Amino acid sequence: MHLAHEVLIEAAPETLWRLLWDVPRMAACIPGCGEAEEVTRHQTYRARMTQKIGPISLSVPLVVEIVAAEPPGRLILSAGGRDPVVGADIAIRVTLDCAPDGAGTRLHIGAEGQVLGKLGALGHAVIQRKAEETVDEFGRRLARAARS
Amino acid sequence: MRGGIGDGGVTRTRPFRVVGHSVRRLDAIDKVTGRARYVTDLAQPGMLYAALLRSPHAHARIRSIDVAAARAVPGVHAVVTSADLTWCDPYFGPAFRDRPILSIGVARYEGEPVAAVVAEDEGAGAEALDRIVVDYEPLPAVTTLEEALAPGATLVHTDEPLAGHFADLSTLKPIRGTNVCHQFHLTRGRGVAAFADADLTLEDRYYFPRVQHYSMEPHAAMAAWDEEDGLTVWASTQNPYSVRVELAKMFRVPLSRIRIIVPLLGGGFGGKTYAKLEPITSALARLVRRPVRLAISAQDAFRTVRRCDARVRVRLGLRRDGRLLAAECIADFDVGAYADIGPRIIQKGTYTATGPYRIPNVVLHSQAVYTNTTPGGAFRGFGVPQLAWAVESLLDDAARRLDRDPVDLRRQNLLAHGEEFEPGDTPVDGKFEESLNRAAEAIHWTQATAPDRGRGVAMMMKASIGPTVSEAMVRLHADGSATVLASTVEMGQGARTVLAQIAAEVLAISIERVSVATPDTSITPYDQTTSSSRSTTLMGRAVQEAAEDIREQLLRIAAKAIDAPPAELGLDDGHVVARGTRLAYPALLAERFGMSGGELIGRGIVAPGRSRAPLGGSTPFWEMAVGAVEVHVDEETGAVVVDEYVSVADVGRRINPQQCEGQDEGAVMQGLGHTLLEQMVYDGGQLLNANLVDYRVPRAEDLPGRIRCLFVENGDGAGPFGAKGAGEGSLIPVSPAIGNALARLTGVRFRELPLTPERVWRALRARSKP
Amino acid sequence: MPAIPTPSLSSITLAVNGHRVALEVPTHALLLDVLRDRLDLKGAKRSCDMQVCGACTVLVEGTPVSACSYLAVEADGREVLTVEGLGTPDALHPLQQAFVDHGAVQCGFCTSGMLLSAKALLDEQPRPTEADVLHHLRGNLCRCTGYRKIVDAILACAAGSATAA
Amino acid sequence: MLRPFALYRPTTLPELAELLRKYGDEAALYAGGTELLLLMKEGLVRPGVLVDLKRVAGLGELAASEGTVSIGATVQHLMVERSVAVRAHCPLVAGVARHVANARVRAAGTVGGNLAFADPHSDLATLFLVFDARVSLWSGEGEREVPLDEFVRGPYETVRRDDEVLTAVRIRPAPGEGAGAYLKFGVYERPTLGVAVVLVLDAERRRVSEARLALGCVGPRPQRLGHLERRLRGTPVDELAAGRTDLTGSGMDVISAATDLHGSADYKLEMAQVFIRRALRVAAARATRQVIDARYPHTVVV
Repeated sequence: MHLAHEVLIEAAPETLWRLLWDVPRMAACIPGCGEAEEVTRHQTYRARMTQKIGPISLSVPLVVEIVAAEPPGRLILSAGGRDPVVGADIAIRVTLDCAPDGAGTRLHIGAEGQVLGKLGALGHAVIQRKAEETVDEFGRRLARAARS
Repeated sequence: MRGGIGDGGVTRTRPFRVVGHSVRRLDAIDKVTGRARYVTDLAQPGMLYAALLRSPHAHARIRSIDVAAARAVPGVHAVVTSADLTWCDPYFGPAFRDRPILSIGVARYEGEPVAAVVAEDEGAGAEALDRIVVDYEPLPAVTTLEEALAPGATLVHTDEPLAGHFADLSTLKPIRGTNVCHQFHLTRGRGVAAFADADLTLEDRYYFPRVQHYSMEPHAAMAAWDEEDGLTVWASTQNPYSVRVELAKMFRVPLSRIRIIVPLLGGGFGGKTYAKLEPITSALARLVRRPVRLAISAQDAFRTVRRCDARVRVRLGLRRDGRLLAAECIADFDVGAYADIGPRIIQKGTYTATGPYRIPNVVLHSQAVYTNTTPGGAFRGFGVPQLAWAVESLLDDAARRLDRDPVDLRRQNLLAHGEEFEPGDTPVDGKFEESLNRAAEAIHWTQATAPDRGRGVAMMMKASIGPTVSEAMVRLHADGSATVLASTVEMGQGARTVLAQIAAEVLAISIERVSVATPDTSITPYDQTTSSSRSTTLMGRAVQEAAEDIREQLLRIAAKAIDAPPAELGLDDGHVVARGTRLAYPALLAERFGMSGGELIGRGIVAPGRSRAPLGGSTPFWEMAVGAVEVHVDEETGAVVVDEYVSVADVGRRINPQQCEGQDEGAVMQGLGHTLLEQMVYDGGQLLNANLVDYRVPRAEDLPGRIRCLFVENGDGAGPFGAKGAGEGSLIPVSPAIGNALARLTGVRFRELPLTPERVWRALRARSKP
Repeated sequence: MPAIPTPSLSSITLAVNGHRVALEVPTHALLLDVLRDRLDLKGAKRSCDMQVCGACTVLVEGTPVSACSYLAVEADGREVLTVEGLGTPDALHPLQQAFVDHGAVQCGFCTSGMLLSAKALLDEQPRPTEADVLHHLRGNLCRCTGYRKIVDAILACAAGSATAA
Repeated sequence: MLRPFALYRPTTLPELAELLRKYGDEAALYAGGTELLLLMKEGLVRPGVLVDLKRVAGLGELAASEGTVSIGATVQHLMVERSVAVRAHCPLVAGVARHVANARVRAAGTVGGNLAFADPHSDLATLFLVFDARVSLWSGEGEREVPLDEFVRGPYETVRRDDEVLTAVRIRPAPGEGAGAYLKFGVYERPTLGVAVVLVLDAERRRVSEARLALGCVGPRPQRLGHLERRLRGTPVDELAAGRTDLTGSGMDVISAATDLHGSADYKLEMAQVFIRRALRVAAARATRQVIDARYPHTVVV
């Protein structure tokens, strides 16, 4: 599963970077993401991803790792976890690229992920759509948060 | 129906009484009344239920497995990982012993069993499965032939595999440092050099998809150990004796202590050849010291075995006059994560790649390639459908290029009856030309089609298995009834009925007086396998010999009783007859034993042995079939409609005509499945459609407008009464016949299956663009 | 992980193949498992487990249902017909006889469901066309026969019963 | 195999509301079970409580009269197929009911369950759009009626709140002179696309005075094709019956098709056009009482 999304943020790259680099705050912009906390300073985080796909509720304890941080241009994170009830194994790698665009920043969100297990097999197309919606909303929320 | 019967000096021509008639299947009444029993209908006292935890990853290292919480679930007797299987040899596999009972350190495909649970009921088992925590480290996966064969590709197996137990695979050739686990090579004549003399050379590439057997009955096994370390397994297997060898090796138990019992199978199609669930079920039963049954879901059958997908490059060289001069086939078969019988598939499939044609110069090269997908195994046709799709398609292109009629071009190049296909192997034992002519006539080949219709034809030739062994016994009881003891598995094909017909014919008794024992390795004698369309020919001959053995005994007893030379005696309706005397079998048996109660035992062994044929043994017979089809296309959607299908199979003689028809009608429909509908779809290493909502097998609505299965019967088969094998052959021409019909209708040559509406639509659209 | 749920039990009374049976079953029990494991009626089979293949078809009050996806408690107080109740070896139902005569049986795993689906069709529509039969069999898969002989058996039986009536 | 749950069988709406209030998230509404039990067997959904709707008074009612057909939530597809009233007042609905999944699913599955589950491959959700369907949602707080078009938000998603129950769907059959068609296409168990069409002709029966079209399975949810409907107004019916309706510029680009097992997005969009033309052809022929051969492969024509 590959996702790509671009959003214009009304904030300078440095300002946006400060938001991104405050990972729990950034995570709060991801729909369904909660309980984000830092485990190792700027390296490892924990969070819980809750999503509802129709009648199926997914609740995944995620371990998030910083793969690369190149302020203020690029942040790469990986996240993985498993919902033992639904039997879903999730692995995502998110690349956030910031480039100045006028007074603001053009943020490119690239995500590559897999939802393995029964859920993945039953609802591939639906999951893809759900993920797209989530990334879109993430972009919108980030834009709002960066403005405030 | 007339035929020659008998030897031993008594050769007469008289009508067959049982053979050649569509007698009712022995199991028909049981099957229509719900009394038929399959593995999942069986239980043992104290039996527990097993369930498997499968890897969600296509390729992953297993760092750890935490089973504590699972073990704590009430009703759970055992939670097992490979760490609990150190007391046995945990590897199995017919070609390479490369498949572990449960993943050892690494999982190689999505769906590989990683842990197992044994519980009082399925509910407790499911709860326990949820509570097993596996720490996986995902590894890069190769899930296509292209990925697996790329330089520097991730290796599915890094260790040297252990050899399996087949003599014909003693020359296994894994290429170290690659994903190639076996190669097959054969050159005939001058090889590729001959292409220089060709007036026309064509070359193309073709792809055959991963497809699933979808036997209605998913795999199942039940195992129980006794106090003397004897093992009994009730298994949905097509070859109990291969399973027995595997289990004996793994659990270090003498063959005599292992008993494999095979009730009815709910379909097999090759998917139930060789060990599948028997090793894990047996291991679990040993660990919990209770009988254990494992029945997997249909979804998990997709994660147990499938047909090998393949990419095939073919080159044909022809003379201007249409004579085939040279052929080269280079085929890569994807055998998935474990070799199963893949190495033999690539040999057998490629061996007859050039079809039923006389081609003096041939180069064949194929390889079996590991990928991180469901293991590829035997499936009706055994590698031949993949090659026939390619060669028969290209042959039609050759006809077009030479401006020749495709039927005519084929006819010109056909091997004749008795002609050698390959030095050292069995000469052609049927009449291809008669089959082709029948098919062409039935489809009205020489008459014009409606403008929106297209016709196509394709042929195939397939070797059966050799060297090979079938042994049988027939017991004639004190009342003159008989029991056939044979390990041929009844999986729907009707083999038990055919064997009973053969015994009844030889013994001159009614089929109602013949019983056929359930395959049981402690009772029914050795048989190599129920596959390769071999049972009628090989087990049929063994049963025939065993029955003839009894006949000879009866004649000797009678000869002594009435003081007549055996040569003057014969059998008729449960009596030995001679010189106007009729001696009923019970009376003869009482005479022989001096009391009522003894029985005669007849023995039959068919073992053609090794030969100088390239595959180590000559084929016992050639399976031969032709398909002819008329199609039309909905050009706007790409949907292909099969208006008429004619299948012609040369079967020597039909022992049971109705069953032969049933086999071939089923084969054609199964062929339509992979031709038009079926494909297992992977995304990365994830199988996306392992269920019947998303994987489409043919339905009744998919029946061709008209379907006819015809037979060529010249009584020239190697089996009993001139019969020979059928059932696989008619599936094989389906794809190329339809591809050829489409090419003639639309001008587009299709190279990749299945011909889904979208694929056809896309190709037609590309054609219509300038 | 959530706690292991405790099963609740329900008392049900079924009229299975004409016999009244009272039993206590887990509320979550599927009709297929109750028939097979509690009543030893093994004719209905589990295959796709998704209401596509029809191997588990039984008739409840004459209507075909997928016993693999049907709660046993739903059949409480109702008539259930399985293949075992359709006919006996000595007195086959005309459909069973037609399947035998036409060679419409191979491995047999789909047969019970096919027969009951066919019965439901003929009860509703005694003289179906071939198109009707093909439409009705959409929910019953067979991997062995290629369907031709099954369709022929049903059509022959339909004609037969019409003649008899 | 299912995991254990408790089963409640309320007989009145207030009882039902009380159960939903009491069990909240833990409860799942259950009627035919054709979708729910499948997910439960997979372990993807594990409700502790099933609340059976089938005995709730009023939910199983099926009423049809001139101008409106009301189908209670627990009415099975089979009852719709066989209903004399539905056949008389909205034969297209009865016809489509006959082609939902297979005979067993039709016997157990309910109209309410089909709509509430919002499977993106639902026939009814597409068909009902052309009849301006409205669904009734009831909760302890009261009842509201929502147009079906707004009810389905996306795959498996609706605007129904957890405390609400879909009690009925009401549709408005086309006026007496209308003719309709529903075509579904696909090789899989579920349709790859469904097209519903209703045409109303002018007094001379020459031109289209009103066209209603809905497309399902292709986009994330079934959609009315308003732009195309407007464009078709005034079109000579013979043009539609010829099956060569020009659909360029008809606003099809609003549909966001996804590539999945059923096919690529571009193929689905192309097929949408093919089947809209075909559905128009069938409906136009019916409107003008012409007999045509409307058999297409892998296609159900109702």
